[in-house]
Amino acid sequence: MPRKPLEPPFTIEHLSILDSDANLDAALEPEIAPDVLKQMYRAMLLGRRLDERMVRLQRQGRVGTFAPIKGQEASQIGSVFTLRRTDWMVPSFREAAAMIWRGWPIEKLLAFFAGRLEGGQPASDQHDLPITIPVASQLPHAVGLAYAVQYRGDDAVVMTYFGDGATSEGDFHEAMNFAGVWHVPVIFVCQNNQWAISVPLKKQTHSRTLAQKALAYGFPGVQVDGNDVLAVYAASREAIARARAGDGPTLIECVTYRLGVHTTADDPTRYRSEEEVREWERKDPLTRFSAYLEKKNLLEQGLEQQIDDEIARAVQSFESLGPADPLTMFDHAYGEPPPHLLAQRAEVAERLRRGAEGKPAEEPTVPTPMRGQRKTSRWAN
Amino acid sequence: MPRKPLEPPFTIEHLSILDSDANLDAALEPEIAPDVLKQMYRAMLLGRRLDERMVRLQRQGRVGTFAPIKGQEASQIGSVFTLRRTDWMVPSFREAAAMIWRGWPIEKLLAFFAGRLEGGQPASDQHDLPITIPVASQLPHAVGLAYAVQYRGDDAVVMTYFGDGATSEGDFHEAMNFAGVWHVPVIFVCQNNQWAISVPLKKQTHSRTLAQKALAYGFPGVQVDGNDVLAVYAASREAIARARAGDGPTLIECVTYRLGVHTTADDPTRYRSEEEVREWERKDPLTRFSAYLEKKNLLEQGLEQQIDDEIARAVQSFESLGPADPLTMFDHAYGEPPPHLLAQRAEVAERLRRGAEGKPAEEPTVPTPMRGQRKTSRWAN
Amino acid sequence: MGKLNMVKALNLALLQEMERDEDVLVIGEDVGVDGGVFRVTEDLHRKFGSKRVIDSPLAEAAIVGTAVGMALYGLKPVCEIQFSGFAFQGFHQLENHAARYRQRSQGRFHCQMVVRMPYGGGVRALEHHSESEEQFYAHIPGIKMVIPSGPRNARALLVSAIRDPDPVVFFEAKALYHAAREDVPDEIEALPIGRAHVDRQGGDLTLVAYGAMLRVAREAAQILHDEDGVESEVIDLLTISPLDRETLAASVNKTGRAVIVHEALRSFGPGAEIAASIMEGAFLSLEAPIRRVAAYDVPFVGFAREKANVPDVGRVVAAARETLAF
Amino acid sequence: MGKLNMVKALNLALLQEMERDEDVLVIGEDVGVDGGVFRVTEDLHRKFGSKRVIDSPLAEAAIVGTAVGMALYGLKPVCEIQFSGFAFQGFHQLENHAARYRQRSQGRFHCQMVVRMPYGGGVRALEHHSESEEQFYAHIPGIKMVIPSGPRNARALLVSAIRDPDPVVFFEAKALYHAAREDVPDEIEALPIGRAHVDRQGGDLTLVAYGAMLRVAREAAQILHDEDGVESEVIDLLTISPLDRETLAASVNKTGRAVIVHEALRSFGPGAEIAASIMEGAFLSLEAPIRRVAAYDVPFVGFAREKANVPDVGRVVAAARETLAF
Ligand SMILES: Cc1ncc(C[n+]2csc(CCOP(=O)(O)OP(=O)(O)O)c2C)c(N)n1
Ligand SMILES: Cc1ncc(C[n+]2csc(CCOP(=O)(O)OP(=O)(O)O)c2C)c(N)n1
Ligand SMILES: [Mg+2]
Ligand SMILES: [Mg+2]
Repeated sequence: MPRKPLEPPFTIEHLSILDSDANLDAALEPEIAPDVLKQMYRAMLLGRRLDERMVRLQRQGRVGTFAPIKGQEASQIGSVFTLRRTDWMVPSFREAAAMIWRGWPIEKLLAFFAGRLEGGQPASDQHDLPITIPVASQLPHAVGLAYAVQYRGDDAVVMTYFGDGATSEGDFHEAMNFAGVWHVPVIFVCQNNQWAISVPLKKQTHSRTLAQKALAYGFPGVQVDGNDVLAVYAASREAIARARAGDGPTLIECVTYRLGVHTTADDPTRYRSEEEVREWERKDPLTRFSAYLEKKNLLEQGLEQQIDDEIARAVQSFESLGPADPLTMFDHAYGEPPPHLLAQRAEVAERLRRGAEGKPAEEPTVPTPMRGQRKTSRWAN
Repeated sequence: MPRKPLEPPFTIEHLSILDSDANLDAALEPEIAPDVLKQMYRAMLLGRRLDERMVRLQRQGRVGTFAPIKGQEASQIGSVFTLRRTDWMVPSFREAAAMIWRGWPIEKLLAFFAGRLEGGQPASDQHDLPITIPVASQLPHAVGLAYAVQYRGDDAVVMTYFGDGATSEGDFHEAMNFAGVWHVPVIFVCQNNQWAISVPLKKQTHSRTLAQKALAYGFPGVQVDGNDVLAVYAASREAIARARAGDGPTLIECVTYRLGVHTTADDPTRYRSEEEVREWERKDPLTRFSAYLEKKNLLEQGLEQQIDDEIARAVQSFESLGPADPLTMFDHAYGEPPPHLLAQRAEVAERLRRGAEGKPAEEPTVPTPMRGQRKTSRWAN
Repeated sequence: MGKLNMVKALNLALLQEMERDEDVLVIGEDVGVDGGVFRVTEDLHRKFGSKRVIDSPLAEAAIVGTAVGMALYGLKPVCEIQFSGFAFQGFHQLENHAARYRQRSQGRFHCQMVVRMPYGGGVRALEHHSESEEQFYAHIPGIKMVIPSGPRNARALLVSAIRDPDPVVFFEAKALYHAAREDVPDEIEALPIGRAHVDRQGGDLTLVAYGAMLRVAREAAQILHDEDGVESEVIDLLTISPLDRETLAASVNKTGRAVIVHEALRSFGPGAEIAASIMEGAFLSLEAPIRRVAAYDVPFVGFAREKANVPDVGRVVAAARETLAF
Repeated sequence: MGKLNMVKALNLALLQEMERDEDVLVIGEDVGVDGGVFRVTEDLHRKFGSKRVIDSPLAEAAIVGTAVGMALYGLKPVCEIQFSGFAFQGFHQLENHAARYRQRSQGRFHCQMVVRMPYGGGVRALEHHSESEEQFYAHIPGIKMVIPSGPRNARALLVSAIRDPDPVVFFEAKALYHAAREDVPDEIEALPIGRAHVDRQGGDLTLVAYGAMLRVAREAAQILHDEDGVESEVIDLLTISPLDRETLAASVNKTGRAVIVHEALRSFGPGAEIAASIMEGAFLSLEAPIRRVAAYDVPFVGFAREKANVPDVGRVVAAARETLAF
């Protein structure tokens, strides 16, 4: 009857396998086929290279705001590689590398960031949701999908992505709680990149780790070195095995870092130090993984060029898309367009036909900056 | 670098001092002045007696839906007694006993449950928010108040109440998280009465305790026997001391039980067993506390009658309120009524003046049941 | 089935659709063992079990949000929000997602789901239990907003809502749950969404109403007939959005005058769109300004003052007479 | 102060009000060190510190909800919601509480607070970053809904909003942030909330607009003047709710014709109330149906199609000509 600590105590584990100096903890090394290791590296490098290209395209006004992934390649690729095609992937907005691995053509991503609805359409056989912009709001969808999987008795799991900032939203909490109660096959992958735009983790939550938030929902949470693709892979594989076995959800916190801007509209020099960035650059997930592959003799020659060519082809094919047809904006609002929408569509069609006075002007090619008026911007004053 | 449990581990304590058989853990017994003990018992008994009266009034159509507190008297009184008048109290909708102790006249509560706006007005010197109906939505207000207290450098703490069901809402999560980050003087008192209407705790969350949810926010959580007024008092006093000292928030989970209906519109026989209720009746907070007081020779004679008289006087004064003036519904919508509202007010005034055709009919005295159509109801079919 | 009240009629719709289609499931607070606080889901839990009739944790955003996920997978969830006053907690899931997935994914996904909620006054309820929030849903494209006015059309519209490929917000007037019984046929009946019903024909005045206000409009029409010899056409909207503008315009092109009745607040309320669209469709026929009889623009009045706030027959008759006398 | 763009003008209002009144504080995502993603709160953090300029965790409901608590205590929080598209996450705190505490407590408490948010299109932004949701706030009594149209009135209205004893939802058109500079006086200036501004006088036609659409209406008026010899009266609403019905009616009683322009979706949008209220106030003067030029009723079009969706000068001129020709 006295004041007594509840037993067993609550624990959270931290997992690290390949450290920033590429030292391997061989006891924990996951078994991954050499081919898969090579594919993983390729996918990470593709993420990195595409990032750089995207930022340039945005600066040139050829796409709009883009959220780079630089630094987070291991978190994304280590986790997404443990999924089967028939599993479900529910992204936020910063998973370009993972999405490409899941089968999104690069030109579709380009179209998406160029403000084209076409960019949000998954292929009919793809088990992927499109990008979600409202932070954390996709998490209940992942849980609902997992419920449906279980309801139908299908053999699939759901993996969903979000950031450290997302853990503050009510949607995160409600989704985690439903997942716990329903005991559904969903894996919550938190890419804790230390920042939510300008807000550092310590202003985001007073919790020691993000992984421990799982304790509130009664299912396992684990913290991994998110720049260590082997650790992410190992933790994800374990979580997926648990989910597939009917043993419920897992929260994986990948401790990583956003090396680049929040989005192309952001200026991180306003809120974080160069030293911090440089410190994390030393923990680059690509460097240590390439060292690991080097030792295994799995590094391909000319890979970078090959990838750049692939990206270039995608950019070309994206740029050869004709102008967006305004009339298609009325498609897919409803299953069947209601009469008032048909009338509105007719109005636009008539306007387009008449040309002249009613004609919608061409889009400006230089984007109005959304935020972070860089000092060089013509908007600065 | 291996997979390592984070240190120190996370612990949650359980506190119990006076058990259901009125056995006292003397080592933990809090020091409470005899007068205060008597007041506490009186407040608990008042809660119990008012409850019964309210339910009768509702059945007679003299008030509307009411949420009884029977069984939860210790959770409310043990905690609210640790507040000063200058501290803030933020209720949900099931804190009649605590609200009365805070200075709400019984007739105001009656007015509130009779659908009269007058019932929601705290006295001008009262540091109490009115009843909040949307579950968990008051929790951010409590945190904001605590922030304001700290901002102004005032000497006060904030205590807020909510149920087990409330912990599932996004508002709970966001409020707890803000409280943790801001480190403000707020005490979250969760009356875990095992049920959210018909939903039992195990369908509400997969977490072992509710107290452990505090781990997600990096501040202390403690579980107490919520039917043990001494334990609730001790835990609350400790939490308040911490808050006053600038050491931040606490979550207190009071493990208790709603012995009565959810509200007067509810029929609990549909969802829970008589045995369960009887088991909890054996843990009645009043029984054990009166035994404790008995031993201390602090039980007053005729207390029940005294309380019943007080309630009867309040009922009388409530019933002598004139009919509600419809025109006052336009007051307090805005600081200054805008023109369109003045026009609407004038329309109603004219209607009332003209009487006849436009006159609003009298309210029916037999309420339309909101839910739980009892078999005896004239609505049953 | 014989004569059913609206609760039973809605229950029947759920039961029969769940029998027909395994993908239909029910989720909400207390919808399972308790059968819903208004008993609309009564017995479904016993019949279909807790996987198909889900007593969810207390969280509206996740009720709607997980239902979105289920719908993306191909299930057809019917959510119950316990009272419409608490739906704002999950409003972002409707606006950000349920309404948008079809367009966002260019048809690859869509959300075939229903969000049912009791709305409106008349049951002596506390704050957030008496309001009428249909306007908020009507302004969200991609979503349909339906409000039946009696047991039979409630059942038929709920069937259509469940089968509709788009998300449907389905409001049920608490005041109607036990107000009347109607003959409800055994065989499943469906009513098209998006179509208003001419409940009474007349050439002098158009009364537009829906939900619990239909009976107010009906009674007003009868009084106007009996006392003034005026023939009112009563239009029961049934679907708020997409609005049946054609039926509205056709009626007012005939009558030249219109009074709109709703429990929602007046300013920026549904009556505004109804009036504007009548004006667009029947401008030259209009003989008097269109009047709106609605709740006043105050947050909450308490049930002790509710009667003075919610439109009643007297107010509708008075507005009609002023319109006729214009 | 000389010529300022809207960002700087808003920043000035915040700065000066915070200097005047210690109870004014700022809370939101990235409003502190970063100065807000649009830089409206630039430098405030440096000047007033992190207790008064709060970089909150990422949670809109708690931003609004804790601000409600602060306001109940007597502080005057100014919340920033990063984009209006994310305000629905906190919508229940506005509707359930900010709007209601005064009435619920019968005057004992009230919420003197402002919720600022960037809204509208024109900045090549992704989903939820281009929408215009003013209708949702206009329908909530107890709340005021303000949308300035330029640097000077933005500053003056923000000052009034901060001083207003009621909660004010304050929309800032992203397209206007850097669009123009205006002379903004050094001394604090306040404009009354609830009052529309007649931006251009004319007797032939009333053009009603606000926010970023004001300049569209202005240009349309100029073209109508130049090409058609038509004198348009341009009304800049400034406050959406409470709506300045008198100014609207007075104008249309003079002109007999009106065209309403807004970026919000057309159906059940703000134009409906504006039209209905004009009809109520100027029925006998109306010579043509009131037209609404608005965004179409689709969830989201993407910025590649945005120009075809958001009203432009051509559409307004065309609507005006049809109205004039009616
Ligand atoms: C509900 C919501 N609020 C605000 C935003 C604006 N916003 C976009 S990203 C972002 C920060 C997200 O931080 P985090 O979750 O850590 O993800 P990261 O960007 O670091 O990948 C914010 C505030 C949004 N998209 N959605
Ligand atoms: C946001 C919201 N959703 C639903 C309801 C309806 N409702 C009222 S009380 C209640 C259950 C509350 O359970 P709990 O938090 O455990 O408190 P208790 O009633 O047991 O005191 C529900 C669902 C509400 N008031 N608010
Ligand atoms: Mg982050
Ligand atoms: Mg409970």
